[in-house]
Amino acid sequence: MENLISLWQSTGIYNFTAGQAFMMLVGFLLLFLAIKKGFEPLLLLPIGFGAILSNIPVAGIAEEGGLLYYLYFGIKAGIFPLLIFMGVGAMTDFGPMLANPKTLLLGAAAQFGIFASLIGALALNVVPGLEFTLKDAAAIGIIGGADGPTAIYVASKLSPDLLGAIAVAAYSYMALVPLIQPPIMRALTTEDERKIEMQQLRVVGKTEKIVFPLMLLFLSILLLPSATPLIGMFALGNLMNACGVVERLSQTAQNELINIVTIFLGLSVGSKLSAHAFLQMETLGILALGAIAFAIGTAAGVIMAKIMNKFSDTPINPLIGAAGVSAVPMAARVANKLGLESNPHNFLLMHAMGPNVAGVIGSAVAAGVLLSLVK
Amino acid sequence: MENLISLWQSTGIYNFTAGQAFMMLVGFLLLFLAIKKGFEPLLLLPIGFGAILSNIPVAGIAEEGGLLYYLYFGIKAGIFPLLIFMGVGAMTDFGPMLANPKTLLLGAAAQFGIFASLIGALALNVVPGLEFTLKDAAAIGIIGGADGPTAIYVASKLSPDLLGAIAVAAYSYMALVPLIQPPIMRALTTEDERKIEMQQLRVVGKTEKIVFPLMLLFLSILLLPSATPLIGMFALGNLMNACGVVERLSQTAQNELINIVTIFLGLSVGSKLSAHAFLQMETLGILALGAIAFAIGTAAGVIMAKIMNKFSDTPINPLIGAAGVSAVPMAARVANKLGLESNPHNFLLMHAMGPNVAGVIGSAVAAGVLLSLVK
Amino acid sequence: MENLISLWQSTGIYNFTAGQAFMMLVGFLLLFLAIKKGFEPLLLLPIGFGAILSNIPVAGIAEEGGLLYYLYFGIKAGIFPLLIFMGVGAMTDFGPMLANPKTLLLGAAAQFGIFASLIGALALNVVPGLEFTLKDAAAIGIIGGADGPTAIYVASKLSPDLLGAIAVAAYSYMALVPLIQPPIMRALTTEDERKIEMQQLRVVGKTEKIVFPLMLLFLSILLLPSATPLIGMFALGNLMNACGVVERLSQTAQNELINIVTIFLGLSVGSKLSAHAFLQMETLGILALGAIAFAIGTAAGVIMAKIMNKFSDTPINPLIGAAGVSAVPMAARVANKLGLESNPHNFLLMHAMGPNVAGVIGSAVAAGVLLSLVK
Amino acid sequence: MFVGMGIVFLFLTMLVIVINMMSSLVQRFFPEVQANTVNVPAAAIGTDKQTIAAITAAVHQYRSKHK
Amino acid sequence: MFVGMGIVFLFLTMLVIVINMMSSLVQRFFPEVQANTVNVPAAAIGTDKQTIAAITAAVHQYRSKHK
Amino acid sequence: MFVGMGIVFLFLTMLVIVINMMSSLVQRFFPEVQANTVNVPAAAIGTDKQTIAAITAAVHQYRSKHK
Ligand code: NA
Ligand code: NA
Ligand code: NA
Repeated sequence: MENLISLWQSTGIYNFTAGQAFMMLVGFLLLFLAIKKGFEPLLLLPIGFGAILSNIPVAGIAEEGGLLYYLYFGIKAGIFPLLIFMGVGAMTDFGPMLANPKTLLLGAAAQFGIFASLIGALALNVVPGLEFTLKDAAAIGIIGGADGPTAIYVASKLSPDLLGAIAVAAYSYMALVPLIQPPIMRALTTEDERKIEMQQLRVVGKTEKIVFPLMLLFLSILLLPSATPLIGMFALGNLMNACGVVERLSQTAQNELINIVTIFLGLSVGSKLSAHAFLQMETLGILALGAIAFAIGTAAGVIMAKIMNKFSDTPINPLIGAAGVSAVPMAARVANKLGLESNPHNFLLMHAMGPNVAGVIGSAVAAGVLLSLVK
Repeated sequence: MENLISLWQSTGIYNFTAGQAFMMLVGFLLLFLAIKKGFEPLLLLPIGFGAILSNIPVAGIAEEGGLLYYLYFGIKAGIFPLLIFMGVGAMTDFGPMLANPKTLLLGAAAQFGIFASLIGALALNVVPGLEFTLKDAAAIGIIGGADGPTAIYVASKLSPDLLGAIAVAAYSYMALVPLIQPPIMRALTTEDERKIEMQQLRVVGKTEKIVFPLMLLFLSILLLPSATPLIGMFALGNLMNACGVVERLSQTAQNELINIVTIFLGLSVGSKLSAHAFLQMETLGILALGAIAFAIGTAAGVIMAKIMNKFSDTPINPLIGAAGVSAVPMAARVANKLGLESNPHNFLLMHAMGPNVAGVIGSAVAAGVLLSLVK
Repeated sequence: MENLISLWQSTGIYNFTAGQAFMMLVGFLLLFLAIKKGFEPLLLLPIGFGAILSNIPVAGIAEEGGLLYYLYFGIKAGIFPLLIFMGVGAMTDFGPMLANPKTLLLGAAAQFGIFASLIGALALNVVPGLEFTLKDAAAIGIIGGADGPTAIYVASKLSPDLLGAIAVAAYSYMALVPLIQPPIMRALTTEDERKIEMQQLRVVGKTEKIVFPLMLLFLSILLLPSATPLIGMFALGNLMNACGVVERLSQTAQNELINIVTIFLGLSVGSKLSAHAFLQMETLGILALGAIAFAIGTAAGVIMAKIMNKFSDTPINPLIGAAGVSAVPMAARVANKLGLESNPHNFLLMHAMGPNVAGVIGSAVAAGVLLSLVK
Repeated sequence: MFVGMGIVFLFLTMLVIVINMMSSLVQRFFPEVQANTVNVPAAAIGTDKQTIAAITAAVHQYRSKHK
Repeated sequence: MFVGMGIVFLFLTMLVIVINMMSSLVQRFFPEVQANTVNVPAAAIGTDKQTIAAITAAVHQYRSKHK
Repeated sequence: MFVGMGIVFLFLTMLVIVINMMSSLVQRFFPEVQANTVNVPAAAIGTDKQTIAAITAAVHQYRSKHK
């Protein structure tokens, strides 16, 4: 009998707290979004599952000695996001950007969302119950970079407690790019602007593609060493792919290695979705600021493209400015879709890939700025 | 001259102990069984090799600073068996079980071997020279689960000293399923029973396959949180495969990741095959109890199937009960083979896959019970 | 304003030391050699990149908490070189060597370079400014083994400070084999000797290929336990491939696993290319001794082959002796090329593969001798 | 220790029940145009389509490896 | 915090400048016989070559898996 | 340090001896119907079989990726 009571006391039903139950619902919601809605499933499925596992009472999967506790070390040490960034680098083709380098400025403009939401987070401190330190605000701002590994890397360094909410916001909004961006893009452009066709891009040679990642790394070493872990691993992956002499390493970096690390990273991020850290007013603030950051970044990119179109000798369709937020390749596809709507012969995809990959560099640079100024 | 003496004193010949030599023979025996007899070679080859490496005098490969010492951490922390379980989950198709859910009861019955051998281990304490604690007994019992990663996970938590012997027993008997099971199955069934043809299974849809792993996890959270590390990782792998939206993660989990971890796990298990831990009376007890557990599990499965056949409105061939021990897919094939012997038109394979995968769940549940009650 | 000054003080330009700048140049030089000259790109590209990353001021990528700091643990613990050795073992076909076992003696002779340069390193201590301990000398000597993972393993155990220079020297000279070896081979052989055609090799059966790695390991256990970590992992990989029953493990060991570890190993080796350790007179000594070791090893192999040709009943072309330094398969190809120059019908490739793989065993044995005598 | 075996049975019996509930719910509310379409073509569709699929796959793979 | 945005712009503007310099240097001193040759064959070369490539790749893979 | 070189030679010489013993033992007691059968078909078997193998492999792979 005593045995049965002790058994009953070891069940999940007996030990559940309301917070854990709620966080499991959050986990199930993420799984639903990943599987049924196709929201960034590669990340949100493991994150959602990690949220469920880490909120199981008694089991202690995210506590010392549990699997997620050990996996989380890969985030705490910055290893997982950097390895993913290496793989992303290996998958990235800088050709369209090198063919039209001024699109880099669009990738810069779109980072405006990062700094706007940073200031927004600090401003939110006037709301009672919200308390963001400068570090928190910087970590929240990086959501506007629309780049998952960068957001996780920065959050793990500056504000590990908010990591779960920040990562979820970043990936969710990346998945929502096809819903968030079009209204903003339409509001800021005229039909005539959306119809603008752009000149075909020149073919970029292999040598330029090999030199570029090294040049990018070199510039970042000179000006912004705090960005070099991110930019360095990105450049390494990109160089491995571009140079053509280490094909097997490049293939492994962009397939098996990134897959393994993605599973581990997702689960560990999910393990930060604990009731104690997530069920705070702060989380609502983060979700709101993240959406604002995306919107501002999109707007800044489009406006910058309009300005550039004024002064450029070759036409620039303002729609491609929205791709500067990164969210590769979703944002570029959105730009392409809106272009086709206004002009069925207007294929903007390759033109939008320039600002799109520039946005990845832009947010890594912004991450470096934050890591260097905020500490 | 002194130099030569010191050299001679550093050779293996000079430093060999009888125990090390014997354990190397055990290692060679495992290699022989793996390579020539085809006994679970994926595990027994690395285990056998690990046994040899860890018993080399002077080299200290399994001692602090040696490779196997570091790899063993993956077992001590439970990481390796859980990752393997994730991969196994990704490889498992629950279709046949979902089409005929009552076969789950066969997977439950076959776990009887676990508890029988647990009690057997405690009873063996009357034999002088044998001394099994309750933890040891539970770890030994899990051999009857016929599931490698589960056995290793439980043994690493409850009785790390016996880990080597338990893992070897578990995998060896899994390889011996085609020898151990048929006589028991024949003894407990009549020719007519073996001839029973079963109704064709309905096709199970994708939605059910997606919902099932989540439901399984949820039930285990409510009732048996101590089983959730095992069942959770299994469900994660299964969900990744079933949902279809993270195909690249699922492929990596069931190929490269599980292969890498299998090599590491095998070597580390082998490193626990030290003379000091293995050359004990206890090991003979473990081997004997393991065989008994398999036999009892098989018998319980068959008897349960006979009972169900009595009360079921659709016919159930008692042979498929034996598949409930798990040992996927070997035990299902054995059932199929015996069915064909009695009736050349009787293809039981898919029907036996139901209890077979149910047996995996059954032993994970039993593992949770043991981890929760015995501590 | 103060903000701007602090920003300026956080740039790389402000913080660069001359040493760091120079080491980055070394890193770029390695990248250039890897990409443009095709010098062992799989290793030299990550090593060169690691050198750049670890010499970035402020960023601290190779200091505590940085990525390369964590990755380096895999070298310090000996894990990475041993896993690579396992993969190399899985890729190695011992058929040609087993068909003509006396070519093993060529693999032995070529290790003469190791011991010659060890003594050379000790002799160099008379030069003011150079100070090599016995451990340093042994670690330098192993460059002559022409085997990357062996050199890294030995250097990490005996002389971690020199690891960067030793690894760079080893891989560079391996890449230079087609330049270093031919003049020595021509000088030591007559035109008639180079024309010698060798008898076709018998086909070696599967059983012999399975037994061989075990026999090799066993001999090494008996005589030289200190070599068993290297030889053991090599034998494990080779056995996995030869036995044919664990194909998926073998494939993973020689593809994804070795690729992942190669990236990590290269980066971590590069992190040892710090100004403080590399910009020493010792490095020049190491580079000089490495070249000498290769030259002496080549010469010893050729001379041994000439001697054997005298006493053998079947003809032996002295050119294949040069392949005994290992540097698989480059050295064997060089022997083949020189043979074809003198006699267009003289295909030495398979004959040279015997001493070539024997050279790998030879240097692992030599490594065991060094690790056992020097401590 | 029969309590242990009891829990295993209890757990799997409950699983049987919830699976049955789940399956009937899913089949009523989310019926699928079944997996047939996925499994059949192997045998049913003519060789031409298979050959094309084969060549497509092979060409695709060939390129992705040798680009 | 506008200094942050300023640095991002400064950095990427400098990157534009050095890319332009780099591209013109590379195109002048290391002109390439262009990637066309790499990208075109997919569409341009006749089916026969593709089929051969497909079969070669498939045979190769088949063997490497079933040896 | 000539002792080091001595050990290397000693070790590899012993290896030569045991290999020779092993090979003759294996060839006497475990003779094999040789690897020929494994290596030849590439060249010897007609194109038809190769094509079939190719298509089988490709179809198999295509399905396993697109199921
Ligand atoms: Na961005
Ligand atoms: Na079982
Ligand atoms: Na060598």
